[in-house]
Amino acid sequence: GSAPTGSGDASSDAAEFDGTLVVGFDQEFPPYGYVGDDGEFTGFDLDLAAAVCERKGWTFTPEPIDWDAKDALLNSGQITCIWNGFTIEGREKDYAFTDAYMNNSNVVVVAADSDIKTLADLAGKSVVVQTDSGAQNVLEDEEQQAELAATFASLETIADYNTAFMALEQGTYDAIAVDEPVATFNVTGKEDTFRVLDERLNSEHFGVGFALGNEALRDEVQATLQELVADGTVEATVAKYADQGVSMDNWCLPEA
Amino acid sequence: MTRATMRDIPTPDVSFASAAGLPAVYVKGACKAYGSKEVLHDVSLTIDRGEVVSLIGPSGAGKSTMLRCLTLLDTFDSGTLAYGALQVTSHDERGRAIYDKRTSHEARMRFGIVFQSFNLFPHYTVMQNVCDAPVVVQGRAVDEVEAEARALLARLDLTEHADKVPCELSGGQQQRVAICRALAMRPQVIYFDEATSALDPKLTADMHRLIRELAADGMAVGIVTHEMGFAREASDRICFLLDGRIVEQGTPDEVMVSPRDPRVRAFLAMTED
Amino acid sequence: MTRATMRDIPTPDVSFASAAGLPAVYVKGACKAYGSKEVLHDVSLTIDRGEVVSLIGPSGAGKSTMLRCLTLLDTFDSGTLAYGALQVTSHDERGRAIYDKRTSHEARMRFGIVFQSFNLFPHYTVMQNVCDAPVVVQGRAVDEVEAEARALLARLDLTEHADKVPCELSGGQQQRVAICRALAMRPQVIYFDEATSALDPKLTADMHRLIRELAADGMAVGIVTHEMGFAREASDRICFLLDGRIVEQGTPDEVMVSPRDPRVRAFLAMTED
Amino acid sequence: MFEMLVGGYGMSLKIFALTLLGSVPLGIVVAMGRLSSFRPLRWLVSLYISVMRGTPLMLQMFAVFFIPYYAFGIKTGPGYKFVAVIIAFVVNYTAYFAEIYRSGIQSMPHGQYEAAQVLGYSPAQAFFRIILPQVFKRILPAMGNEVVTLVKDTSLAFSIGVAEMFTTGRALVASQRSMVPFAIAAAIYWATCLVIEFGLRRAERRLGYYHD
Amino acid sequence: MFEMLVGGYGMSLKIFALTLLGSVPLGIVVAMGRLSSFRPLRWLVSLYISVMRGTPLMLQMFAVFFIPYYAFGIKTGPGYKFVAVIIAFVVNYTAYFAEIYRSGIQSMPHGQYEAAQVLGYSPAQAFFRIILPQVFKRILPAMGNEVVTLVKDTSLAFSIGVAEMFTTGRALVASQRSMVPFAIAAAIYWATCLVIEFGLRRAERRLGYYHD
Ligand SMILES: Nc1ncnc2c1ncn2[C@@H]1O[C@H](COP(=O)(O)OP(=O)(O)OP(=O)(O)O)[C@@H](O)[C@H]1O
Ligand SMILES: Nc1ncnc2c1ncn2[C@@H]1O[C@H](COP(=O)(O)OP(=O)(O)OP(=O)(O)O)[C@@H](O)[C@H]1O
Ligand SMILES: [Mg+2]
Ligand SMILES: [Mg+2]
Repeated sequence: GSAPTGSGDASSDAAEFDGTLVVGFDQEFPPYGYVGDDGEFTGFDLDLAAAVCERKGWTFTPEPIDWDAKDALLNSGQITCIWNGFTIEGREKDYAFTDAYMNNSNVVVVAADSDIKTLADLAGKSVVVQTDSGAQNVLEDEEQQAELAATFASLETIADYNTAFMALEQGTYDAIAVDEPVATFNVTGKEDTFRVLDERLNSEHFGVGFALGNEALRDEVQATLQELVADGTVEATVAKYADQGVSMDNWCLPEA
Repeated sequence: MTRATMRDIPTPDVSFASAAGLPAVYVKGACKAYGSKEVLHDVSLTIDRGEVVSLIGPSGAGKSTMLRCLTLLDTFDSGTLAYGALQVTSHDERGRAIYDKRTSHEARMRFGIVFQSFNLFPHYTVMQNVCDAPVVVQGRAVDEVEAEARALLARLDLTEHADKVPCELSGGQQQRVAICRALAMRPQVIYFDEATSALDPKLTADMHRLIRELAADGMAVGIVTHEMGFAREASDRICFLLDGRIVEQGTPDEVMVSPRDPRVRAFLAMTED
Repeated sequence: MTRATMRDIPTPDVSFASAAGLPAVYVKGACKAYGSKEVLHDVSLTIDRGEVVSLIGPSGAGKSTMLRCLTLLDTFDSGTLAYGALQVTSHDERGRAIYDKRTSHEARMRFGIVFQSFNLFPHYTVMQNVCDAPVVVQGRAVDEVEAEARALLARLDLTEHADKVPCELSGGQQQRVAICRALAMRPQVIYFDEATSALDPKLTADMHRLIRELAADGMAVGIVTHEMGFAREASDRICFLLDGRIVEQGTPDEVMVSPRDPRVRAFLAMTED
Repeated sequence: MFEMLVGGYGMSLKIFALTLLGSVPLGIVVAMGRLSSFRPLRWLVSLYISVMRGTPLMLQMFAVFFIPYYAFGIKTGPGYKFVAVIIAFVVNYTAYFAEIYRSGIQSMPHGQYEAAQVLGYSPAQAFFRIILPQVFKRILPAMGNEVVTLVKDTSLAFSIGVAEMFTTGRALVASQRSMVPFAIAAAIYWATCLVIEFGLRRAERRLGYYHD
Repeated sequence: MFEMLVGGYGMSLKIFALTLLGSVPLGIVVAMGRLSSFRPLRWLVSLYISVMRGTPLMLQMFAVFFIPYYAFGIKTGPGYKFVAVIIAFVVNYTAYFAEIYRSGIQSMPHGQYEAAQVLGYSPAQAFFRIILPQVFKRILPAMGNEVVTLVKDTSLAFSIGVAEMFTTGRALVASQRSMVPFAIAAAIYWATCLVIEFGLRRAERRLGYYHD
């Protein structure tokens, strides 16, 4: 192999693409990537990735990763891309992203019996986000909701959403700021425990992230994805995950 | 000095006897086995106040085991043990000896022992080895205990070693510290396992004098030794233990000069060899 | 049996001397201090093949320290040590003793020691304690070593204990196992620290006979003991150590009956006490 | 970046210190229970040690954190997080320390117990004056293992949302897309451990005045 | 769900077994280096132990996994993940075991070394025949601590993408929105530890034939 002298030189990696698309994803992130009841990796994004591979004749390898190691893995070529409800905003300069394929928004979840009705009601309350999540970025970004976050009693972080929702229920926190699909996934069936505020924190977009310098492969994937829109594969996949909060309304990648 | 043969010692009756007439140590019919090996077999023994009794006999006869049981480090399987009016053992219906905690602790306040391997506390200085138990266990005043300890150390020629730890001492020095440690508890009975094994003749002579003085003060002394000369000089009475039985008992002269048991005679003949 | 006074012993010349005429153990001008305390001061000593030398003296005189240095468990600060033709120490320009590994190991094959505290290996049976080193260190055949060990154990009356571990043995039994362990190495020199401290008169007599036999076979024997009687009976020569110096040396009768040094006389007077 | 890590470090240290404060002495009590001659107690303590060592600290923390509410319906306020961390850590580390004490206690020569017993020391007195001081000398290196592990285990507190240094480091790694914050975190951990090692080594040296 | 966990358990066990196999004997070597009379060696080994214990195993794993590429440009294949896990685990655990051995070795009475030395055992022979067997008896409970910690530390392997039981458990918790998979994972861990404890207890009993 050749030594990388910097990310700019990584274009050589693209030349080495050997027909195996290794998709890095966080397996604790339903509905985009998670472990299905049959024990197989499943999820909306993984299904899309599999469909792309099928169309291109590539081998599809889903690779669950520790989120802490994602950059090191991507840059060293251990994974080809990150495809996992991966928010573009704020990361534009760090990855070679496809065009956005999905609109997303961050929402606030509170206990069903909470007196919090609007974002303004969050003043003086404790709010929790997952570390390095889109919601955290939004609340810490001066150009987005940092002003709102300043009114909170505290903005805390936690390792995983399951714990966050359990802790919300027992009163440790007053609210969780979270991706809409994740909120839907966790609130579905527990509507008498949790409630999603109508007001949203922001709107953002998901894309597939490649290592900088790997633009050629990115373009190929994007083009294929657009073909999948055209032939209806995307719509079918959306339908499959409809009850988990995925909707065609949010799809934003046009046909070629 | 009172001396008594086994036959005419009454079982101490704790309920109303005054302690005055009772032997300091009283053992009757003691048995002890390790697994199937019977180490002590129906051993009876008394030591009166002011009396020095030596236990002699061949290696493996059970002398150390006897001392371990007397000092409650081990238990007799059956038999009676009493310190003065304090009856240490009771018995279940099958005649097995039962020990209870409270009584055992009381008994421990009455005796001390100098171990064959000394067993000094290695992390304590000589002074701490001697003073700790009297202060902590008996709750005596530190000043008083230290003064007494200093006197004891001086007596056994250890003054200059008071602040050393045991690993800096020679064998004889360690043994003497162990003696001081036992005496600092002011016991009524003191036992020695191999009393003078690490002591030179001068110190042995000192020990002899010391034991005599202790006895004169009314202490009962029990000695296990292989040095026949020492046993003979120092004791009022000698018990000869053989294969877990006391086969001969009497004054040093009776046992050493004219033993009745032929095995004792054979054993002692070796000494002159 | 050869006996030599300090004056006329030549420094062994390793380069071309045959080992035949040299003493088995040769020490000259040995000094040793612990911190500022000088424990051995200019000590010279030889033990010839077939000779039994006892080192006696008061507690703390430095006897055990001397044995520790002789057995290379500790080092002399200065002075010369040689085993036969094997010169163990060399010296730096300031006269301090230097030991090297190879020579030390060779020397260790020539001597054995019975420790005052025995130091048996607790996880080995008696048999293993005795046989392990000859097999592992000397590379001798297991069968041969075991046969020899059995004979030694029988000799010291330990046959029935061959498969016990040390914590199941009495003090005297342990000491005898330690003796067997040392002898199984077939050393040219054997040292005893408190040779008979845990042995009864019969065993002491046995020991005496054993030591005599070993000497007759040409072994050199060095003994530290407090039992003057034993020293007198068993030794060819006695060295009296006092405050780290050999103050008197000669046949047992010379040292014990008519010592020249008044301090020795005073010390020995105690024995008869 | 460095200041942010040092900020989280305060919490790491707090968890570390409180855990040690609780578990080092409690471990002694538990070790004594483990060695008790009273069978049911010994059995119970064995079970406790087994469960504590046998299941992940993270899950024990979850249990302490969630059980009051999910099992008993008690609403625990936001302050309970930290309390839960400390409880779980102390209860967990006590088990580990107890086993180390036990290894030390069982390696003491019999003669020491016998001497203490004959001198009339109560079992507790003998233990605290004669045995324990000697045990400490013997177990210091093994204790070092647990103490140093604890330094790093503080990062587990984040599972229930108590953010400490490593969490901060993790967030920085994500936002900076570089492993450097991890390296700094590791350096801070190491520095902490060096201080601990220094202390342990001094203690070892101070206890070196005797041997047996 | 249970089968999925058991599936991951195979990997956990593999990591566990290979780590023990490497670090238990290597720990002896390192402990001997730590106690060597040759200063530079002692110093080097101390440094090694300090770094290994002082920094998180997770980061050590990152280092082993990524350094071949980032420092030397060597493209490591997919098989390297597992190798990196094992290397990091062995190197890390060796340090812990070494310190436990040291605590045992230093607690041996001087007389044992002296007896062995006089009998002419080489330091290595004395160590392996006389000291080590006795040390093992003394350190078993403390060894138990590390072995049992290792069982659970296997879950760290996921940091570089080696999925084992706990990772599976975590994924299941997320997808099923329930703590039950964690409880099952904990039970499996505990069962493993019970087996280990049983083994250790038998070993302790077998070594109980003597005391000193
Ligand atoms: N724990 C034990 N298990 C089995 N046998 C034992 C145990 N302790 C002692 N023995 C045996 O009991 C017998 C008596 O031992 P004891 O130590 O009382 O002898 P002793 O008279 O003190 O001998 P010595 O003069 O050699 O010290 C010995 O044969 C010994 O082997
Ligand atoms: N490690 C040490 N540190 C300091 N002093 C020591 C050390 N070892 C021994 N000594 C001192 O050296 C002196 C000689 O000790 P040694 O053990 O050689 O005496 P010994 O002649 O064998 O006496 P004993 O007959 O009592 O066994 C003693 O005064 C002792 O206190
Ligand atoms: Mg005995
Ligand atoms: Mg001595």
